[in-house]
Amino acid sequence: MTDTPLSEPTALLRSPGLTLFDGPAGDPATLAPGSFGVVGMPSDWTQSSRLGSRMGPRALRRATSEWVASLRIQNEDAWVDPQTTSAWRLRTDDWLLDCGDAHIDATSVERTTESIALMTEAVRLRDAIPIALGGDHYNSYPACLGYSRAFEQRQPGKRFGYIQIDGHLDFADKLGAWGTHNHATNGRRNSELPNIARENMVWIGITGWVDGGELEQIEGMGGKIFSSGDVHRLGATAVAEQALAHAMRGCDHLYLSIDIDAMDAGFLPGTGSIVHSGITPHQYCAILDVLAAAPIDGLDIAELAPSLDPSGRSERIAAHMLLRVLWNHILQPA
Amino acid sequence: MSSTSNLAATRFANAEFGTLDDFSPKAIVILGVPVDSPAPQRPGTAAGPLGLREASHAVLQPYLSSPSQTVTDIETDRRTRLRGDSVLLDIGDLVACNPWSPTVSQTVAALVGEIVAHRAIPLLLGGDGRVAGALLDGLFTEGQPPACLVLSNKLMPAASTSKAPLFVGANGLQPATLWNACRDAGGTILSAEDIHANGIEAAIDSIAAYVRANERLACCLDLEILDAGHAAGTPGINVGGLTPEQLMAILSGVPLAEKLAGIAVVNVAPALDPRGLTEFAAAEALLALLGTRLFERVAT
Amino acid sequence: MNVAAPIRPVGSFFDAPIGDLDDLRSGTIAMAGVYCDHYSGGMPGGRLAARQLRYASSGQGISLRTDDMIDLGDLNVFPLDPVGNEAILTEQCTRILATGANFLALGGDYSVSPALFAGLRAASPGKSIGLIRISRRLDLSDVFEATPRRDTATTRIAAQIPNGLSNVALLGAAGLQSAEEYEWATDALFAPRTELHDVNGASLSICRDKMMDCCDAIFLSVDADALNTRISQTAIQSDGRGMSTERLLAVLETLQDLPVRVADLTGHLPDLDLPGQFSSAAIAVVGYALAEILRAATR
Amino acid sequence: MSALRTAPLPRMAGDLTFMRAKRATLDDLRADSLAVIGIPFERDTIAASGCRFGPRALRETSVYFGWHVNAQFSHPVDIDARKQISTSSIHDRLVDLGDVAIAGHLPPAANTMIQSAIGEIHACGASTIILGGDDSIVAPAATACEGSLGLLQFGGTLPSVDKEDAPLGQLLASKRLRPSNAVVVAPAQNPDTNFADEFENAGGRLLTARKFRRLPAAKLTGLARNLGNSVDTLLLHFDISVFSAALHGMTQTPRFGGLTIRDMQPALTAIGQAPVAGLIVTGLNPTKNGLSVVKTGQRLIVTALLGYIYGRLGLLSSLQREDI
Repeated sequence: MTDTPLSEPTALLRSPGLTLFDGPAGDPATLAPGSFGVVGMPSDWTQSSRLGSRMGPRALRRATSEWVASLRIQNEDAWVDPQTTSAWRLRTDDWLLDCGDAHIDATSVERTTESIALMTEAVRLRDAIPIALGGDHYNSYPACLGYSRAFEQRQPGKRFGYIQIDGHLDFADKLGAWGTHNHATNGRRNSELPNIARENMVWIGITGWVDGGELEQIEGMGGKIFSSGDVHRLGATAVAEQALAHAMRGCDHLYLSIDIDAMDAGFLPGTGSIVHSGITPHQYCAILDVLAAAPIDGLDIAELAPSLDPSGRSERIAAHMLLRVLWNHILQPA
Repeated sequence: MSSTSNLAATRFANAEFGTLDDFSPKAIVILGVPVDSPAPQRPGTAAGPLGLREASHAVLQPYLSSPSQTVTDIETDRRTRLRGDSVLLDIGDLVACNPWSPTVSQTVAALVGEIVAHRAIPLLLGGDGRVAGALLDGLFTEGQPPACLVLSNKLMPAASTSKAPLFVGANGLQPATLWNACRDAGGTILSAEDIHANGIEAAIDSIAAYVRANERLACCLDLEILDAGHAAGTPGINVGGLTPEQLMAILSGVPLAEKLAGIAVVNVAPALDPRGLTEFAAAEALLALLGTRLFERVAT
Repeated sequence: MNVAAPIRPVGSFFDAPIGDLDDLRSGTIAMAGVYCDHYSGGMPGGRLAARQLRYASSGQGISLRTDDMIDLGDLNVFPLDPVGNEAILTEQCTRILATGANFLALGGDYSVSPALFAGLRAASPGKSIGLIRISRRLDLSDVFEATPRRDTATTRIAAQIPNGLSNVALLGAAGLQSAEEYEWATDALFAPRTELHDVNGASLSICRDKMMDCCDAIFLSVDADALNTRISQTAIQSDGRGMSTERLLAVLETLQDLPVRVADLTGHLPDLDLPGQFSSAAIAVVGYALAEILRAATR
Repeated sequence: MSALRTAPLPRMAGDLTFMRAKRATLDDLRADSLAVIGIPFERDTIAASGCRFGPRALRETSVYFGWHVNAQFSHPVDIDARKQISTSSIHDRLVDLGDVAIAGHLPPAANTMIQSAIGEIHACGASTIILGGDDSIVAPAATACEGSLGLLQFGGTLPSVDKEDAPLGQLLASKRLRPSNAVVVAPAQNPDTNFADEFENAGGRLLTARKFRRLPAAKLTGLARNLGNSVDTLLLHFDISVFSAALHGMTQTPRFGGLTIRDMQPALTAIGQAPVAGLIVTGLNPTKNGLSVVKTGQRLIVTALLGYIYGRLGLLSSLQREDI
């Protein structure tokens, strides 16, 4: 047990509820410029396959807070990363504000879309960076929509780059009875945003057989696809570097959409639409390590369905993905 | 060793079951220390000893089902046989080790000391990482403390201050005080990233050099060294850790067996891994670690 | 046909023959699954009820009478378009009934019943139609949102009947209900769960007799939440005191003589796991009891 | 035919035939049919119980790949190899017969039923994809086939003292299979020495995962074709234990170091181009320790089978690929 200083009784208390990385909770209107604003999107109503990602935001908050607590409990001033042998400490200022969950309406995709978009737009208009927690991957579209609207107001006439790490293209125009707005169409809907640099759109981790028509459209507009085979053949770091170079051509800003299902389902089964990409946690981290240095100012992470993984590892691996991509914000050099 | 016995009381790798009086010199004496992990979200290491014992049978199945207890590795055509002479003695589990306390730790250390005094090798089945600490306490009380080889994703406090320890598989943030203490003690840290980046052969070379340079070794195997995606049955979660194949390659590639002074296998929580891979990996790694003490080559 | 090989087709409800509209005629019991769980609030999961009911009721080597039954597969649904979904469910129900067959819909949420009832109404011009609903809840709310939600299920059906609630029998209600809904329920035939303990009791026979008198065609809607939650997991909060399967079957037995043309079974949330058949097996038994009521109604 | 439905169904809804293939009966089979049949059977053992749910699990998962019946899908392209296929002919040739009606039968009767069903399918000239079931279905299915037998076994058990019921052991013991017509790839465990000696001395071949990975696809096709040409019936036994357990965990005993989907799919595509009479999938226990929600094992198998089916139906053609 750790000795908690009883002279400061408030140190024994924390605010009720879960927040991402155990950060403060509050209204987007109070966000400090340059900080991160968390937007929960607990919806899996637009997922056509296995349900459960509506529990994703809560699981991400729980698992990231568990990680923070595991450090805090040890009363250390500094930490060494064996990978780089550099020393770090946890940021103590309010680098992040958890703005809670967007209102989800199971019966209306339109209302859910607007509700999420409103929040990510509000975050970005404060010059803060939205971290949107899915939910199924459809919710990437409303998150990116809000980002795009704020981007248009802040940088009129400019365009942003886009990287999607995913086992699937999500580039269908329609998915059968599910129509145009669901977890198979978010990439396509994002590509239709007015200020996205379509020719800069990059996919990393695509696996298996894909729709030839979608492939032609993506490559026709200048987009780039790195398959899971490319990750194995070229190496995760090289793929991420090439992807980033492609996405940033003529752009200063990057939107990153992380679908955790690009990782092989053998290692991370707690997700709705599984693939066997062979991509290991180590490779996935190597990709994120490259992107952590990119000028990301909009981010979503989707498809964590904790109830589909009885081992509990999926939510913790997903939390670790957030840690890796936000490394330079959560931690500061000691 | 009976090939068919399947007693309700499972013993590690079909070891003889016995008491402290049954020691024979050079034997490996197995002691379960079912202490639960204090990790609030993911307890379950109390079931580690049983999980390891059961998994050891699954790993040995090809041997146990062969009349001569001999198997062929079809990769190399190499034949190995389970040693017929009794080299393993399972003395059971330590009762009442929860909650862990200094007294329990001293009891474990004292049992280790007694096993060593009989010129046998203690093999502790944890339990969480504190069991490894107790093993080292027990081994360090003698005149010539062994060198410490720690296979773990994290630096172990008890080993960090021993003389020139070798840590293999470190991954994730480490407390700076431990890191510096380890460096001050002349320790070496071979991180998981080193192994991923430079390859398993390089890792085997440097570990083998360490083994050669030391007469006797205490070996702590913490299953959290494994990547969480491959083996989830541990209290902590290690993302980007070693694969079971990498761990196996190290343990079967480094000639440790004859130099072992004591072993602790810790942080196996079977219930956290419904696939059963963690205890299976642990048992497979442990049997590879015991190597020539347990198996002998047979001429083809 | 070659020598009869011991092969059976991939599962259908109760191992019944698989077919389409052409195979239906007067006297047939048409069955279809409903993959739909977006429109009642609460938890999703009812979309897989039809699949699990087929698993639970086929290939078990149990011989049930199925020569007059056809499994039509699953109905068209639009998971993200409530208006389109309601319209297409109604249309399909009408087309099935137009063949003269009676119809059993299995699975789905509480938006299914009002949509299918509209199909019965369209297929029964000039007839007096009624509803028997077996549910733990009354679902008589008048708070309408833009989309169909569970607590208005009965209201939406009653609104389609010229005689309103007087052609509606609500059986099995229990536990806490809103005071307003409870008051409105007095306009309907009403037998709460406490009065179903004795299936020969007055409440149930009054309901049955009045429905027999006033209705030419009846829609029988069974909500799995009437059952004890140890038997069936349902979308809304659990109730450990619900009816046993035996009790529900006994209640259904008393409805054998009524002119039931459509029956549905909603609100069942099966587990995802393949062998998790306990609850689905129980629900499948209820489903077959509904089929028998439809069969009796054709005589 | 007057159809009830007018629009596509959500993916997991409706008739769960394998890859949404047409339902068929024996009468519908042609010599070029690829007939899927389930054998939901397992030995009566407590510890391993659950393999009988294999056919159901495999069909459920396979629905994802039924894009040949999805009007909104253009054509599938292998994103790694940039190989595209025309799926239009799949619907004519891939058919689902259903399951052998085996529930509740004990092994002797079950064996007879399996033999009778598989025998009749093969008598139509069609080749089969048999969804098990545990590996006890292999021997009766193989026994049903005409003439001399060849066996390519991926993963699975080998005969030893307490594994007399390993299918390979049964087929060798009954002289139904000659060792020289048998190839075993990446068995789940190292063999008992006596068996390995006897088997290899008699011309049988044992290939480890590592050796197998080094075989080029053309050599694999050649190996399968030669074996197919030297026997009357070539069977492929594909046990899930061929895969590294880290990818699924859905077998009774885990094993590391097995093959991955990146090994198996191209291999099955290559072998599918040889005259294989039947492929038997075994060993998937979709209920193991609550792993039914995880579904990784069935996804592995079906993904690998996709390569086999495309190869068997001769659908693959090359597409130019821009180098990255």
